[in-house]
Amino acid sequence: MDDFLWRALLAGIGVALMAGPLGCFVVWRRMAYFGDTLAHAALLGVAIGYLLDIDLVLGVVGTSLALALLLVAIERRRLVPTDTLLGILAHSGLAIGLVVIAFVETLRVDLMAYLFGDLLAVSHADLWWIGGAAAVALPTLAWAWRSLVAVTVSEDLASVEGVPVTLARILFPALLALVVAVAMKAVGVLLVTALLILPAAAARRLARTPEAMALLAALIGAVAVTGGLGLSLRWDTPAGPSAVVVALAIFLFMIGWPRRPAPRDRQAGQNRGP
Amino acid sequence: MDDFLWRALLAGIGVALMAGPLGCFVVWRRMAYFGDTLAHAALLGVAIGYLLDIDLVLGVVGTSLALALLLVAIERRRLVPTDTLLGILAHSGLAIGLVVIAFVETLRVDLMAYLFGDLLAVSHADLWWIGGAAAVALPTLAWAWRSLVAVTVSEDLASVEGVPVTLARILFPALLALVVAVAMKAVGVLLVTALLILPAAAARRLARTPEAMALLAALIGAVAVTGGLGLSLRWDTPAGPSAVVVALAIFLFMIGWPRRPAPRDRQAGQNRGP
Amino acid sequence: MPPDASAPLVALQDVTYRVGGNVLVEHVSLAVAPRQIVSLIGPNGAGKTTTVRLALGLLQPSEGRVARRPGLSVGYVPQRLTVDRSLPLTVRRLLSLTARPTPAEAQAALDETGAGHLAGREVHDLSGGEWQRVLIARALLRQPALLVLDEPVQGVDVTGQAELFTLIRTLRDRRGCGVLLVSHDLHLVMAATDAVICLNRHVCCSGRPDRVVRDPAYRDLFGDAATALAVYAHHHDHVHDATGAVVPVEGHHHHDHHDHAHHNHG
Amino acid sequence: MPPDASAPLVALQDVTYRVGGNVLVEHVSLAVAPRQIVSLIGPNGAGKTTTVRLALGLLQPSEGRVARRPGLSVGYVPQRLTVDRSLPLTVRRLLSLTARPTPAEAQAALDETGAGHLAGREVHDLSGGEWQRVLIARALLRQPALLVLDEPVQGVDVTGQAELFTLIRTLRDRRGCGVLLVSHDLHLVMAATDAVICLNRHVCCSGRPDRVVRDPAYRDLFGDAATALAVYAHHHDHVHDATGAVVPVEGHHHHDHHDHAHHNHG
Amino acid sequence: LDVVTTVKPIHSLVAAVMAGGDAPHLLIGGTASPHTYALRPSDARRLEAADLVVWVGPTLETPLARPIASLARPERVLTLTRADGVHVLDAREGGPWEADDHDHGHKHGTKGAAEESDGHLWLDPTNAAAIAVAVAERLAGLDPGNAARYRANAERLRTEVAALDQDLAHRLAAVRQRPFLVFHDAYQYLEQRYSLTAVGAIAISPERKPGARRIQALRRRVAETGAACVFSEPQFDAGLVATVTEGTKARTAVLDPLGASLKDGPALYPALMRAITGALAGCLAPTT
Ligand SMILES: Nc1ncnc2c1ncn2[C@@H]1O[C@H](COP(=O)(O)OP(=O)(O)OP(=O)(O)O)[C@@H](O)[C@H]1O
Ligand SMILES: Nc1ncnc2c1ncn2[C@@H]1O[C@H](COP(=O)(O)OP(=O)(O)OP(=O)(O)O)[C@@H](O)[C@H]1O
Ligand SMILES: [Mg+2]
Ligand SMILES: [Mg+2]
Ligand SMILES: [Zn+2]
Repeated sequence: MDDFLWRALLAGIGVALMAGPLGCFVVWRRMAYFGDTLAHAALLGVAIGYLLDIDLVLGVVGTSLALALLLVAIERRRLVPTDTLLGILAHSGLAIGLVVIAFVETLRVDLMAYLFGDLLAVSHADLWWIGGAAAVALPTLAWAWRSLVAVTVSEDLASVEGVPVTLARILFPALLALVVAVAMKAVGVLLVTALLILPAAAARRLARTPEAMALLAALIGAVAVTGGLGLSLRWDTPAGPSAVVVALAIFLFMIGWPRRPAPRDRQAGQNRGP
Repeated sequence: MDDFLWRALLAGIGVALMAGPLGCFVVWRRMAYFGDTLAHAALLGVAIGYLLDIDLVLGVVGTSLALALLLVAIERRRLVPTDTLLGILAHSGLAIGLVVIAFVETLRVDLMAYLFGDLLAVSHADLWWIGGAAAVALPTLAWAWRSLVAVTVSEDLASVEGVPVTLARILFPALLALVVAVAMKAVGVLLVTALLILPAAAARRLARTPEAMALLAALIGAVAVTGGLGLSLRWDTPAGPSAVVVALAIFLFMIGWPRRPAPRDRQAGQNRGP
Repeated sequence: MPPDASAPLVALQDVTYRVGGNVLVEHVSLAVAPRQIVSLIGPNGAGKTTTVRLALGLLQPSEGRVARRPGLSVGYVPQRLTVDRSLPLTVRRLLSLTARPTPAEAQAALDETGAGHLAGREVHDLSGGEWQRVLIARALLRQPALLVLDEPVQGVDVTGQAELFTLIRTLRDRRGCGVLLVSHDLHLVMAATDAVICLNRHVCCSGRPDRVVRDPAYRDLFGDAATALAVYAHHHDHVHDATGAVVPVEGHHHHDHHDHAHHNHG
Repeated sequence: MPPDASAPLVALQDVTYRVGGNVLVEHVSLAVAPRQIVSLIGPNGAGKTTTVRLALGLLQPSEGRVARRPGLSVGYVPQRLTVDRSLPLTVRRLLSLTARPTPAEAQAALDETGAGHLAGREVHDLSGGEWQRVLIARALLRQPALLVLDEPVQGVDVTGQAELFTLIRTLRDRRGCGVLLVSHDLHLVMAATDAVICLNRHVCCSGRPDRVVRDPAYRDLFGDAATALAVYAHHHDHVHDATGAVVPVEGHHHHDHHDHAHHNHG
Repeated sequence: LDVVTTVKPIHSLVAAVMAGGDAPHLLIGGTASPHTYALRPSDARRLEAADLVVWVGPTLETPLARPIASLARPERVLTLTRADGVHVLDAREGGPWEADDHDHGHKHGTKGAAEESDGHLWLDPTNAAAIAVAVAERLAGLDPGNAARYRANAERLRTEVAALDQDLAHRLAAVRQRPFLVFHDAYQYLEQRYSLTAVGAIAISPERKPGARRIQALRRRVAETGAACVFSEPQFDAGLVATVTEGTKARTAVLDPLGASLKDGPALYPALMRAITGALAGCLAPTT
């Protein structure tokens, strides 16, 4: 097998393993469009990076983190749902970016160049980046997992029971921004955002605990990437989109899956009336 | 004032008036990304239209409606939140479109050409289209308004009380698809999706009833378009993005607005203990 | 009233409901006639809410038949209801969600459930009991032929509970509507009800309250509480009369008993 | 137990809470000591939930001071809680959300609240009363120094209510935790409580239950219900003793009673 | 005279024709993409007020197709794909160009089968000369007072371009037989004019990307043909190019068909052509 296929497989599976657990929170917390928001608003990051004369990638990462914080701050008010907020941030970021660019005649932007990778074009450097992101994100996630789940179930309960709620609220979008930014550049925004939501949504049907859903999602993501590459090799379809189509097929299959019976009540036989 | 400015103003305000009330439902029902989903998935529509050898615009509209129905069907299951579903439809539609296109050697696509309008490039034909969409959408919306609100508050209650729930569930995304498709081509996808969510989110803070929120949103949208065009004229910034920036400013102002006291209890004085 | 005024408003015939291999209720039959108050009682998880939702057509039975009168107007207070915060909604607007009451009618309904001062409030700010009172007012306002109340007084304060039960009886008398009620308050149920159905996945026993109270199946189901109630029921009539408490018009011999209920269970 | 074992676990001093120009509670002072059961009673909208949330630090007082013991472990049952359907969650996993009980401990806590058969269920499928029992089990499981229960037995069936109140008293005795309880059931409150606080935006009266019952402010607030209860309270002790029902005094003779619950629920 | 042009190479040619009078206005400087291209009032006003709008056609400047259609008066628009003397090639299909149609979606793409032409027509100098003539004739009609100057300028440009053509042919003669790949099929005018040996393109676009099998095939083709060079373009990520060439002897270089990095003006066109030729010749030259 060619070397670039190995790299594609490694990168895809690496991203899928991170996206599985993160994607569960994305689904639970209504942040399905976080990836797209980052991609849209990154234009603002590019513009700011240019104006401040700093590295453009730094500009993008900085903007992403700033957006994550802004999101957390406004979400508190609870009047505006998270998906609306993400939409607002995405479109405002893009609009401000466009306005700023209109003033900077000399700035030439092709966002695609900064943002979109391709699964088949993964370089060794990309692999290192993904590995690095995984080395940061996965242990952090494991460490904060229980707190994050507790906060997702109920902020009030979590706060009363001593979970550092604010930390958890900020930690998650920050981690997500990191992973999405790195993976987007390596494997493309379409594949990353799809790997965040599709495997998690597919896993929901079979899972009975948050942990099961996270593991299942990671697994489904890895299968989708492998299957997508296979399709791409066999039929010469674009690799990223093929992986998304495989993930979709798994999702549709799962959603059609019959509901499995809940375990019988332990005392069901004896405690029913006449 | 130049003729194109008049057209821009008319088109922008027309879209804002439809987007205000529709946008409220978009916010309430977690469909902030419906517009983007349509734009993304439209690629699939183009591909399908080409394969079936029908008019491409028909293909896009057909796909949008099909997506709306699919959304309604899967949403029923309640396991997957609406924003995740929209994300899935958007990315899957795009991915399938990309895969299909890979098979159709002769198909050349420039989505942008099909989808993106520009506020300053609105033609007389566009104005007619917007007027036509308004003539369909606004009366339908007024007619179905109470049912739509009732279904949004509680499907169970609405269904028990004789509201045609399924009709309402299908009607709304269909209307939305119509308006977004028409407006997108005239004034651009960025402006339409922003006009759907920003004014509604801004109006939430002041409104105390759904109707007030809808009217306020329409008003805020119209103000944003007018203000945006003004800014654009004054500073020679792109018009659509400028309108979005004005809408954002209004949103931020409203979110910072202090909460107004609830009306005092009528019998507060008399029915409290000693 | 339609011509077949005595035919049941809603009837379940031998209904079974299964989901994912679990049987939630089986072989349940019940009917609610106009002017009749039917109570569903049973332990937690017995399938009361499931039965109510089957009767309303919110769930489709796996077996058996549910018949509702064509064009039946229903007022429903679900066991749980939350309204999303992103939707602004005052109490007044909530009342006219599907009905179109005049402001005076709306205010009157709120006053009846002790929520008159809440008309201008946003529903998101209501306390648990306030919310429940508003939901009941909303159900009454539709002038329904059938009232379906799933634990309507949960979280309502002690005086409120008694008043609301009285109100339900009054409405039945005044408007002739049928009522399907789920409640855990055996006192109130026994006192205010025409028919009782004890549910525990299937129907254990049913009939007039005074008969049900003496049914062994009922005693099996409610154990000491049932016994206590039976004893208690005939034991304390005098106390009520003595304190001259507030009670309804109809109920002849139930009268004082009913009364009682108010004070004791809150 | 820390050295200052008798110092209050949580104390509100002259606390006022305002939001958007409305005063929800004013000048409220209260304290919960270890081994003490403090009940908050009052009509709907009196500010009970607000007070509880202030005590827990979920709301910040506009005026006054809230002091909690440093490192205080709290078990909380909120008045309302819903878990989003997109999050899969079994009862067992819910119990170990922030605590880390062994499976045996978790099962024991569920058994105690009559929810032993629910351990493997998904929380989204639970009935109203089942959910409430699970939440109480969850709060107990953390072995908290302070239990905060906001209408914990709402929707719980009639035998379950009595058992759960008994359980709360037993826990207090066994583990020495303090309890802050909101309830509308004046019987149970008066019988099972060390201190009662009547709230109606401000504190109307407070003290030992037998004193409060005779306070004119209390009678103003609860009207007939209060009067009936006062009469009833000393009138019917024998009935209860005879049937072994409700309103316990200590922990011992309720044993069999407890047992029952299992058979009835599930 | 108020003349508006779209992309830089066309602007350069029009500026040369108008030399000595008003300068034409350039709408799309640099490389804007439709995501980031939004009309400003000044642009709209210019289009509305223009005496002449010169553009290649919807096949190339897609984001401008609607504004030009709705704002500019149709009789004042010069669409170069339909201009006299300009020869237009169909976009390639089949053979080595299999599945790599010419659409990166950003700057071009066509609507129907009838218009599937390749928009990079200025890359053939004879087309540049034809454009000069077509523009001069239009301008002469619109502004008869200066007709002589326009025609003279066009004539001068023709001879300059002819010389440039000779020069380029000479420089490229040495590398005619050297096979190469391009990033996307933008260079067939150049190839045909100078008989170059392009062996394929890596189509890359958000709308259409190559599959794994095609990448494998391209890699094999690079190896088999001994392709000397793979060319990418400045606005695209070069990742796929690296994937295709890694482990082979092929080099990579950047071709800039729009002159994105060059200064606007009459001098841009020859500079652009020389830069492209230079890059080609340099990269394709046998290593010693
Ligand atoms: N979708 C479901 N899948 C499996 N079991 C379910 C589902 N929905 C409900 N149940 C179970 O069915 C039983 C009946 O539920 P129901 O809500 O009807 O009880 P209920 O009698 O109303 O109880 P409560 O008094 O607590 O409100 C409960 O044990 C509940 O856990
Ligand atoms: N954010 C808010 N803005 C305005 N009023 C509010 C807000 N939150 C609560 N209220 C009002 O404050 C009062 C106290 O509410 P709280 O929930 O504390 O009552 P409660 O004593 O717990 O009542 P219940 O017995 O019904 O649960 C209620 O009248 C409620 O409507
Ligand atoms: Mg129930
Ligand atoms: Mg409360
Ligand atoms: Zn090109």
